Amino acid sequence: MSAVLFDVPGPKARTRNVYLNTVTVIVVVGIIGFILFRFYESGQFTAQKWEIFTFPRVQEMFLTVIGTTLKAFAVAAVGSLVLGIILAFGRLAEAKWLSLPCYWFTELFRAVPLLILMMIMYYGLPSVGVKGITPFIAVVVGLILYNGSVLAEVFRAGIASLPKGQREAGLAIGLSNGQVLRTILLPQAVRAMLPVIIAQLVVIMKDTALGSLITYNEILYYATFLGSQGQYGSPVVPGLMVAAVIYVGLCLILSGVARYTEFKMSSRVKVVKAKAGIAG
Amino acid sequence: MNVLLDNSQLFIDGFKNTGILFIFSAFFSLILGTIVAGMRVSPAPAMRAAGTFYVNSVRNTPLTLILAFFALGYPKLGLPEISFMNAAIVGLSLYTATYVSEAIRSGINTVSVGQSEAARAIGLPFMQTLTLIVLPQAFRSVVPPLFSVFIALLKNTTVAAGFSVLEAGSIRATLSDLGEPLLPGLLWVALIFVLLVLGILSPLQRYLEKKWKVAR
Amino acid sequence: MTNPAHAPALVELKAVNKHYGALHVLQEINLEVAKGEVLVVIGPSGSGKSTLCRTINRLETIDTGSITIDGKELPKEGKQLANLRADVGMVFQSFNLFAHKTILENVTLGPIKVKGMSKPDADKLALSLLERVGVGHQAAKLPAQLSGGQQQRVAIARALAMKPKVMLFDEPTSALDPEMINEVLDVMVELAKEGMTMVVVTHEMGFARKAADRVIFMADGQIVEEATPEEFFTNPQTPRAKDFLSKILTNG
Amino acid sequence: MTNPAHAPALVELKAVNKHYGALHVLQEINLEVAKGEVLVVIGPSGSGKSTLCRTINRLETIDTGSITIDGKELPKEGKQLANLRADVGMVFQSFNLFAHKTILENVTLGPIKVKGMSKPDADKLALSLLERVGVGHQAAKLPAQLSGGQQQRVAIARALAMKPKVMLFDEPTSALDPEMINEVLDVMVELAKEGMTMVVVTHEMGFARKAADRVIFMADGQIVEEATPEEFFTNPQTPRAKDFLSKILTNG
Amino acid sequence: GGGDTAGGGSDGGGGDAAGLSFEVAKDVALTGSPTFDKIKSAGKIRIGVKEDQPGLGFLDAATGERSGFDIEIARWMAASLGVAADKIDFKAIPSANREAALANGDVDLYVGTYSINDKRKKLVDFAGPYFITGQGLLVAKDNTTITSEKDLDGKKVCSATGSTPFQNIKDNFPKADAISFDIYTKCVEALTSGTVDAVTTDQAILLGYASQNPDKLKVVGEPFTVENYGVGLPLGDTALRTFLNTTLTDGNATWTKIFDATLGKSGTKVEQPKVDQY
Ligand SMILES: Nc1ncnc2c1ncn2[C@@H]1O[C@H](COP(=O)(O)OP(=O)(O)OP(=O)(O)O)[C@@H](O)[C@H]1O
Ligand SMILES: Nc1ncnc2c1ncn2[C@@H]1O[C@H](COP(=O)(O)OP(=O)(O)OP(=O)(O)O)[C@@H](O)[C@H]1O
Ligand SMILES: [Mg+2]
Ligand SMILES: [Mg+2]
Repeated sequence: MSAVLFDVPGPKARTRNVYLNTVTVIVVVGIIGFILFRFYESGQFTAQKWEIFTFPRVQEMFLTVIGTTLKAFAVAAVGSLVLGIILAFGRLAEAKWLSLPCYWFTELFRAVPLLILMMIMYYGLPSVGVKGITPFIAVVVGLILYNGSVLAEVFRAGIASLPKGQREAGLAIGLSNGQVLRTILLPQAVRAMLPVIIAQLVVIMKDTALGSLITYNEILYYATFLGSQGQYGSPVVPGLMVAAVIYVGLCLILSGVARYTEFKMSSRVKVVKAKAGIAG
Repeated sequence: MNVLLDNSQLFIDGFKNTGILFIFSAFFSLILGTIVAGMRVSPAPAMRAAGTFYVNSVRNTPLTLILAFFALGYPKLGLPEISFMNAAIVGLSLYTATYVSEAIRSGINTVSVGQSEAARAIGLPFMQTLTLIVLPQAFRSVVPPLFSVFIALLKNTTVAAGFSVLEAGSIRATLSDLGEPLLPGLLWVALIFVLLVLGILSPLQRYLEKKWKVAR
Repeated sequence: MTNPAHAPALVELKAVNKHYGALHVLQEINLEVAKGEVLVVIGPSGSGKSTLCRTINRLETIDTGSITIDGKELPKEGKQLANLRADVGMVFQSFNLFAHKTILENVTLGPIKVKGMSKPDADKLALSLLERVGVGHQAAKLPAQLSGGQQQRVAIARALAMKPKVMLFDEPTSALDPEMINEVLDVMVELAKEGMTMVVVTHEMGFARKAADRVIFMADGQIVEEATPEEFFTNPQTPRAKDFLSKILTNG
Repeated sequence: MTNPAHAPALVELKAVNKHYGALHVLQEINLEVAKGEVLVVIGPSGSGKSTLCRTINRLETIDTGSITIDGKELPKEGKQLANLRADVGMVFQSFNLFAHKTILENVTLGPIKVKGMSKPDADKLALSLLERVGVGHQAAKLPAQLSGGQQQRVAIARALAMKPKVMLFDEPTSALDPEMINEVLDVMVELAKEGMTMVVVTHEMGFARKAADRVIFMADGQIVEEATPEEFFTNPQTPRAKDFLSKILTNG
Repeated sequence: GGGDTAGGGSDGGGGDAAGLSFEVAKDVALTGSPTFDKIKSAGKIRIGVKEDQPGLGFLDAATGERSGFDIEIARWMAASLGVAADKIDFKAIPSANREAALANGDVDLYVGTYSINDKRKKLVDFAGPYFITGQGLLVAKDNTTITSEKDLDGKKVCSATGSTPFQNIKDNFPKADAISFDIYTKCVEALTSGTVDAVTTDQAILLGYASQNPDKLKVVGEPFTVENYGVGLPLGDTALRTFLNTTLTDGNATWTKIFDATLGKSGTKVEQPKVDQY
């Protein structure tokens, strides 16, 4: 990775690295230690503030709100991928009447803050008489419009980054433009862009937390609610800590699953190799 | 139009604070992000690990939560008191710095290995290889993604609305209390963001991108 | 222009012009390729060889003039254009195998999707073609697992699977390691012997001498010279051709 | 191993071994290059030619064995390593000119930053070198504005500007269009005549015949054969060399 | 729209924290009220409440019990309509969504520190008022510098973003430093960690917080505005409004019982306000 920059370290460089390593470890441990110590000093780790997390009802509720977060994530993720592919195809179309609106659509929805988009859905539309906009709908539609536009750009860039020859080779054997796009370009673009797509999925997961600001009852909303529990010492900071751990955990699991898929895809090469070994 | 004109002071104050949040956060995240990027390409494994840990943990945490920590957790650290505006700036900077560092790091990686090998082959030591050859070229491929990061930052400032910074994102709450029509109000907010992004930042990004593409 | 094979023209370019902005890449090109003829196109970099090749299956459009294949004008778009392209095989300098599909899938894709062939039939056809170009036992691998020479031979098989009337080769060996060039040229010589109509952009004199019926030399978008390989290499007529040959013949 | 030039060895590799994971890319390599000698390295793709070349200025480290230049062991790092590298010029297959600097700046960078030469002196030196490789009038352009052949000649000038004791060339012409190969080879032949010590990885027989003192043939990380160019090309000893030569010599 | 209950769906109705029970009316005769017709055919009532305001509308996260003055008022109203306590679906609705929730029919009634004002009267109807309060101040127990709204100069005063009390501070106390969070809980948290000097909103709400944490917090001064809490109902359902107003007017004893069992525990004595049949 950093082979771009560095020579293989010699003995002196190795000594210097040991020194740098030590300093880094001391600084990092120092910072984390200080934060934990101060939280401890200011009573954030008292039994009273953490007692609430021991109640089965609270634990169940955490499972429930993880569920609502995942529900919003799953629907938004699928919706964004679908919208992204449709918009990307639209933008790549030769017909201007199709590609231009798709272009403006993606530009527009990437320019509006997601929170404002959710507010327009949730507060704005009902104020002019649109009925049935639940927080779930506002969160999911907002996420889809925004991330679909972002993913459209990702797919388009992925297709554009493929060697020109791939498209030409497809055309040269008589495939139509649409066939080339579907069977040759898109599968390769998805593969090439998989890390970016995964990063965007993690963004969707994180952005479900914006739902808490428009009263969607997800993890952060519930964690904040627990802060109102005065009889348990108003555990605001502990609530945030628990929420942070859950979010980081969910995002890491998501990245892990995605990496596994990526590995599976690339290990197709190995499977193929093995098969070829038997055949040849 | 009425909502905008009747509440012009509200919109002006809101977007002024959005601007302050944006400019300071952009500045600090650029500095911090560069340092973290440096750590992540450093030859010392612990520095790389620390940089990676920071980026991975912060990038996987919702911004809303990070800002909440700064508004509510920071006062418990016993450090000098800071205003909520500054707390929001710190939170936004820490969050955005992870994206800045990734943009810079991937920019460094776009410079072909051959460039630094050629530099080393004529006898340039590490620092000069970095400063004379790699960074100047990396910079060109860093600027476009960096702009995207800053566009995201501009939009992310709205999240600070929940944390005692009266910026564009909090205009809704005030309008709502004033009994003003909400949809037009929100659409105005959206429109102003669209103008800021599509009217200023994106063209600037395209301009720089083009300028440096030619120079290459 | 003369047509040494005296057979009816399969590919015919008449007064073809093409610009890239101010650059006049193809200037009044007239060219006929007879059925079964092997034409080698030679010339310095940027002279328009690739462009010429690519106009013949309309990967590039032309500004004026006409191009006909088997007497029919090139269709402008849609299904007809796709069908025309299926009739014109093309082999690229950079192989361009579909990176996400196996060797076998690369070859069967066209027959299945374009000709509507059944999968078993397509597999049989593909395997026989892969066998013919000498990579039959690699059918299950992905392109990246093959050497450049093998990839290029697969690309030839892929084009042949469409049963094309004419094959275009754009510098098919110039991206290859030297020791792999001949394995590709051998396949091409074989093809030429079997009577395939071929247009080949190449600097490989060995191939031209062995297989070409005619050589054309291009410079600055024009066909400057046209001759049999023997004539051309031993006795070029124009100064430009002489200069070019002197540059490429002294090495090796 | 014999040293046909019988001069004191400028570059000396003793029992050099290198692995990439399980792959043993360099196996017990012993090699001497005398002052003023021109050594051509030849061999199939993946045989370790580039790796050999790159170990000589420590762009790659070695596992065991020793490499000395002018009698001094290769330094491990730091200033000494940088100085050693300034003494060993290197020319890459892909030119690797600094894309953001002008041709002149590409050449003057080393003399100014490494040797501490003044800018006017460096400019003068650079211009004379650029003149010598035939691109003097391009000094103000950026690399992307030059043809491949011109870029590679600038890369040679850049290496020469450091007044190296030995020059390494790793397939310097294999990324070039055929008509540009000779303009680069001519510069290299010139250099050889002037007595530069050179290690050249190449498949250009013309150059080897004209300029090489000695040819080594590598396969699978070993030096399999070693001879004068005449001996090697007309009468290779090992079956591997014979096979390899038969593959690359029939074309062209 | 409307948020689901943070404390665990809508099963919180069974709990009876304050130990109160209301006589469930039988054979309620109420015609011309579409809301009531809906309640009757569904066999249950949906009531929007707050759940993060101790003493008023509060949900105990550990037990799932709802408690507070507003909650009891809601149960009383339900009982008067013939709906038993276990047939009440409580839904937590934040302030910003109250009008929409009533307009969309997500809830039948809303009982949660809902101030009656002309602006809102255009969007919803109000029964009541059932309680009168006004803007007050919550400060740290050991704070001696702030005793009333006159001491706010240069002080950090926290309230909910965009709320009326917040606007009031900004407009009428320009020398005070107005701070805002999306919810009061965060303001109270900032107060206990000393980041702000005072929290301001309806005194009834502040009393709830003070009673939850009497060692650290206290309410100071007198209310300096007037807020009338009403029961929100869908706009135009005059029959229901009249019915609930009658219940309130006739039920002074019940009202007093509710007050004594909730807000009155702190010792304050307040009279039931007269309903305003506008
Ligand atoms: N898409 C394009 N847009 C603009 N100019 C182009 C384009 N494609 C090719 N050209 C220019 O047209 C000229 C002819 O290109 P072409 O690729 O046909 O040459 P060629 O003879 O095949 O050269 P080579 O041997 O390098 O492949 C060149 O100057 C090239 O730069
Ligand atoms: N950084 C690396 N990591 C792992 N394997 C490598 C690395 N560099 C080279 N190799 C492998 O080492 C072997 C020798 O490579 P090398 O580049 O020296 O061969 P070469 O003789 O120069 O071949 P070519 O003619 O293709 O340039 C090859 O099998 C190559 O794949
Ligand atoms: Mg070409
Ligand atoms: Mg090599």
